[in-house]
Amino acid sequence: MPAIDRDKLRDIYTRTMKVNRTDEKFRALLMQGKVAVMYYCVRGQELVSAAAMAALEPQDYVVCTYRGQGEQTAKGIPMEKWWGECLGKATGTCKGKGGTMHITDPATGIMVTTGVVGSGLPIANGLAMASQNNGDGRVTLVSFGDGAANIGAFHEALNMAQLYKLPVIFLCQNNRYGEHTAYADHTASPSIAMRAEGYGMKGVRVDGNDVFQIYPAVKEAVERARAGEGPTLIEAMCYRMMGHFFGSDFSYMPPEHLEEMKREDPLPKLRKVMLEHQFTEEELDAIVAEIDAQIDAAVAHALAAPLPDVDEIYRDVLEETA
Amino acid sequence: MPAIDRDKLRDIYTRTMKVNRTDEKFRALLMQGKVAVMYYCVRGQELVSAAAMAALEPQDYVVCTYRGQGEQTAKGIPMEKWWGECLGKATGTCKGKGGTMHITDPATGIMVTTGVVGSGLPIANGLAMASQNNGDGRVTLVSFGDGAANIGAFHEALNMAQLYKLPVIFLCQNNRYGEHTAYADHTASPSIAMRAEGYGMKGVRVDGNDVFQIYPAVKEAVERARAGEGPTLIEAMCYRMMGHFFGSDFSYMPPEHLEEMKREDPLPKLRKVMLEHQFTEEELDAIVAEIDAQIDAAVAHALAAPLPDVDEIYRDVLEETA
Amino acid sequence: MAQITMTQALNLAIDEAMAEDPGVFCLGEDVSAKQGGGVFKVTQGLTEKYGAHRVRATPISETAIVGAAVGAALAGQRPIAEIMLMNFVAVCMDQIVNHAAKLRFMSGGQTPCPIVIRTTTGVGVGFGGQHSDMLEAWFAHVAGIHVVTPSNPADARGLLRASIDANDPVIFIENILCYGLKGEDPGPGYRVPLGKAAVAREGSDISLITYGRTVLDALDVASDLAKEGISVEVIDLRTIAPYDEATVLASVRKTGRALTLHEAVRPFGTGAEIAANIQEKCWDSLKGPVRRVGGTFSAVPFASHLEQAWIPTKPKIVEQIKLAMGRL
Amino acid sequence: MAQITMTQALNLAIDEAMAEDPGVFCLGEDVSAKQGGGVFKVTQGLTEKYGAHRVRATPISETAIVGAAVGAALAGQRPIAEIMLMNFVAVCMDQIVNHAAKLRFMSGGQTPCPIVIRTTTGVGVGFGGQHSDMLEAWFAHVAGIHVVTPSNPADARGLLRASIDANDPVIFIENILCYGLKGEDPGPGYRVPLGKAAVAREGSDISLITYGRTVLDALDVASDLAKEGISVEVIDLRTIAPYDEATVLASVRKTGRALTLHEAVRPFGTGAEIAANIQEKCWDSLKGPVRRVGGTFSAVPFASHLEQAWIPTKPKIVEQIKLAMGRL
Ligand SMILES: Cc1ncc(C[n+]2csc(CCOP(=O)(O)OP(=O)(O)O)c2C)c(N)n1
Ligand SMILES: Cc1ncc(C[n+]2csc(CCOP(=O)(O)OP(=O)(O)O)c2C)c(N)n1
Ligand SMILES: [Mg+2]
Ligand SMILES: [Mg+2]
Repeated sequence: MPAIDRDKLRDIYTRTMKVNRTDEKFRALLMQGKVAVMYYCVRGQELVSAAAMAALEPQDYVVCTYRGQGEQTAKGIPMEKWWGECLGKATGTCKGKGGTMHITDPATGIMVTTGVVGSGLPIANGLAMASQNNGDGRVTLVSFGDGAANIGAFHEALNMAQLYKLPVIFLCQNNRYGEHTAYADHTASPSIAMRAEGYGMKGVRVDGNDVFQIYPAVKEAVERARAGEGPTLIEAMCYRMMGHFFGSDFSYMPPEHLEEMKREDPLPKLRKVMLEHQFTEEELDAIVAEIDAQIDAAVAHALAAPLPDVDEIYRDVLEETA
Repeated sequence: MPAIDRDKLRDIYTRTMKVNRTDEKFRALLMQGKVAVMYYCVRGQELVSAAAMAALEPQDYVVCTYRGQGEQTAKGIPMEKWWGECLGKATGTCKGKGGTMHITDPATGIMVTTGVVGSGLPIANGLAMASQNNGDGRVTLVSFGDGAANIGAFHEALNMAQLYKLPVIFLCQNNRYGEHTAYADHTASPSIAMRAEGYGMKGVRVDGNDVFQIYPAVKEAVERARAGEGPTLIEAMCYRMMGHFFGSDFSYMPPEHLEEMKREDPLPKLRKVMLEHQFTEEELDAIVAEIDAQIDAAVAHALAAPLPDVDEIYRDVLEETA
Repeated sequence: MAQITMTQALNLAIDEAMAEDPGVFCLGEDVSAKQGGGVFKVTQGLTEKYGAHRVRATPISETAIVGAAVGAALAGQRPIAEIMLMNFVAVCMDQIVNHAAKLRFMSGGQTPCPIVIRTTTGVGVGFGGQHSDMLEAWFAHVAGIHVVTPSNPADARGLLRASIDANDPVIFIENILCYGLKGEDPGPGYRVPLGKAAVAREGSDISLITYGRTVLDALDVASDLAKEGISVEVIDLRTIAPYDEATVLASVRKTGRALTLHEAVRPFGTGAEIAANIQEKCWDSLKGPVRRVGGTFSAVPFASHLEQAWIPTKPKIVEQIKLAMGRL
Repeated sequence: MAQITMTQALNLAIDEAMAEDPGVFCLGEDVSAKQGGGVFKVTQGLTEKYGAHRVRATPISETAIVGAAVGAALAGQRPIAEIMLMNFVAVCMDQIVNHAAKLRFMSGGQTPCPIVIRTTTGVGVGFGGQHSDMLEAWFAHVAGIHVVTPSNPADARGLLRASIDANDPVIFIENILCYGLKGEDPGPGYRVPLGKAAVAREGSDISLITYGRTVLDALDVASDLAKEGISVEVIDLRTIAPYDEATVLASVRKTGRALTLHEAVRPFGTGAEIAANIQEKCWDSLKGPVRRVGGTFSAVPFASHLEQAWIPTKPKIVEQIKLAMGRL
């Protein structure tokens, strides 16, 4: 078991809980009918996102998907702006024009959030290509799902990344489902990670619910990328503990799967690790309490924030309309 | 060395020479300025196509590319119709509307010839899916290049084929170049065949210039497909002995490569095999002479054939215009 | 007559075609029973009846989905492929445009390609910029393909059935907001021929030419304006391309005025072709220029009030009609 | 002034931009020195000057090519991506339309996407159905993107330079048949602003609005018809979308007649938008309907005489002009 120092553990725990509390809050607001927007829950995948973001530097680039809350909040988008965008407000990262599926915040490195499955991978290559061209030392991480690994863009992007040895990390969050379709019904190979070999690339499969697997895997990939050794494909095994999006039915998930998923829940596991590393219950609770307070303030701010000006539909189309 | 019976050897030799003599004839006509059309030479790849077609039954389906002369003539398209199409005549397989890049002849199983790299693979799956649905026992073979293995369609098609265990064979003719780009400049993995594993598929790399490798490989894949055991990816190593298309410059090919290519020429190798199997020089020459006679007759027929009616531009757009 | 929803109408059309012809089969993401019969439930119940080979849940691989449909059609089957949302056609245009639409022509008529590509889209559900586009104009500009969209359950049943019958590729566009729409069930075997528009409401002052969801807006506007003494004829194209020119031109020759309406962005939209054609062919009947209403020329925004401002709302339609009538 | 070919003009524009801005780089199939600088040689000599990182030969992976361009642009660079032939945009429309064109808007202005996608096409070289299409109408119908095409070497140099400068995505369409075309070299630093049409020839009877290769046909026709006393004004749009409405409308208000012309198939082509807009905005100036000429509505056929019959030939243009003039 590779060691992770206590500061980094605290950092990962904090990011994980930020993701989780944001998710809980969002679901609560939706349940109460206080907001009515598309939201793709990340329950069960918090640690993957948090550990990955903890392995990056602030200036590093991230590309994520509609299910990108984890990367977005863990990378550090200011909460008020994040909530503002999700609620379609003028104070949002994108002035309410992007929305939950399209959060962009270049200040914190969230460069694109795409709603088209797999399309982030080629774009991540481009960000990494720019870094390789201009020598800025940045690394780009792109997150995507198991379902996305079957679309053409995945294939083209991995081959090109390896060919140029781009400083990019392909993080596949294998949550066992692509919308309603289970892994075995969309993919015939036992793993996604093994596809890396077909590109001459390094590929690893790790337990995304085990901080001692996921964090070191991403960390190593970041170091390799930063050292010019090229890309890595990481398949992080995890579970999508809710339906595809909030409110969608998930009766198609078999009971055994739901059981297994509960057993593997990353949150109790991480809490246990923290306690084993001499963090106290009080300390951990205090972290969560502070996050909750921040989230509550951010939500209140976003709820009270003004709507975007109706003329925004004509702005930002081309430069001359900016 | 697996055995191939004498009848099958003769069959393969005949098909190979048909491909080669057609290629020589086409280049001669172009060189003499008797015809002026796009033609993608198959010199160096004759055996791969011929052996593959010899492993199929007449009713089996084939999907090929602009460089599909080998599959087309070896599968058995009547020569008059083939030449008619290439010369843009009303007597062509497609009434001169498809042309050299788009030969279709369902009667002999040549179902699509596509000019868009990689796009034949998903279509081959569909043909195979129809056979699986209606139990007609047919097998579909799709031929494509090394360059095509890097486009998204390749990836999507292989995963889907394996998922459904479709009766399809993916035959990659690795002629070391995609247009002007050498293999190592477009692909970072040591082989295309190894990608099969990432789809849970069987993949093999064979020497496409050795009849004892290429024929048994395709034959086995056909048998597996016909038995319901699913698809196979075959990478047949060969050389594109001319430029990308007739008349195009190939100064980008290094001299060592040109040397190697000459050493590996499939034609003298196959001739040697035939002689070793007690075919006489006379017998073999007679086969070629007969082919030449057929080709000459077909070319004469095509040259003399009428042009398609100008109204053909309005026909076959939709059924009502047929 | 019994009432059915648009979803049921579509399901019935497919069910009926599958029952009659063993060559008809469905494929697409999440379409089979194990996934609940599609995210919009159009293929619900079909796996149970016709088996897994005829209702194939696919990986997220639109190129492979449409490609497989093309191949199966070449082998004589009649695949119905589902592309979950219309924006995703952008990953598989090659199979649709370079292959499905061209294979009949390029083969000199040897390989027709009878596939139906069902897809859905719609503005007003908060899906944002990458999930709401109406891209019918792309396909209308391509020879060899029919572009079809129903505005009510009866047409949905009849048009989908006719699309499955057709011996050429059809892009069949559904509107997310219309799935729940109820209407009369035209019953088994019902077909609405491709290429035939419907006069959804007769009128004498102006021809309002539209299709899909906006037919509902057009009818509302027509009945509102009737109270103000403006008689609007509403043409529901049903087949967007190749469209029913005869019905459109006859209507405009009668009314002398025309307005086109679609949810797709206005510039270079289908309304442009219709307007250009009308002014060319009905020049002497026209009392004024053909006008056009369409979506705002930007990506569809997320915030709900922006999205509402983006769409061609009824007031915008009324404004154009009144302009045409010289009443503004 | 020195004469240059279209190919040289394009090469000079790129060369100059790369010399001035280290963020400009090229990528595409076969574009680098090792492959001879592209199959049409537009990027020849650039690898030697600027190194392999700035002239990247790619695998056959159009989605990855355009995606990489998009990503690099988000990081502040100015990629020039080459898509070998225009039909292949059909495999990467998602990156162009759902991403490049929308990222400025969807990010609320934070991430402009300054990429140039160069591509080529053209009817008349015997490439057949999958290699000859003009698909500019698809892009014109998408908000957030410029569609540009030059008709002569000077414009090629100036428009490409302006496209690389632009802070938004540009689809830059070249015509295979024009690469060898010679013309005056406008010299270093020359720019032709996007969105500005050129009056390629002044006239008073009819406005012939076109772009790209068919500008040459239009000029020929204009000089032929001058002999018959018909004065044709030829407008070269240069930027197809968003186009220079002011120049077009001013011309039509002057001449009172208009004809649109493009090689792309006529139905739902760009000519439809231009015609629809002209009749709406110039209604009172028009002496007759706006007419349109375009390619035949089918895939481009292979046989040479069919291909020649397919294209909008000069006799077809003349016929429409005479119809408009009441001279037929
Ligand atoms: C190209 C494309 N096809 C289909 C969809 C519809 N869709 C949205 S999410 C999704 C499932 C994606 O699964 P996965 O990649 O595993 O990500 P997850 O949702 O599990 O995070 C699908 C099919 C899409 N957005 N883009
Ligand atoms: C999608 C697409 N991109 C680019 C091209 C242009 N092109 C035609 S053939 C070719 C090279 C293909 O190489 P390979 O697959 O190895 O086949 P080969 O020509 O060697 O038989 C390219 C790039 C194309 N036809 N389609
Ligand atoms: Mg998943
Ligand atoms: Mg090759």
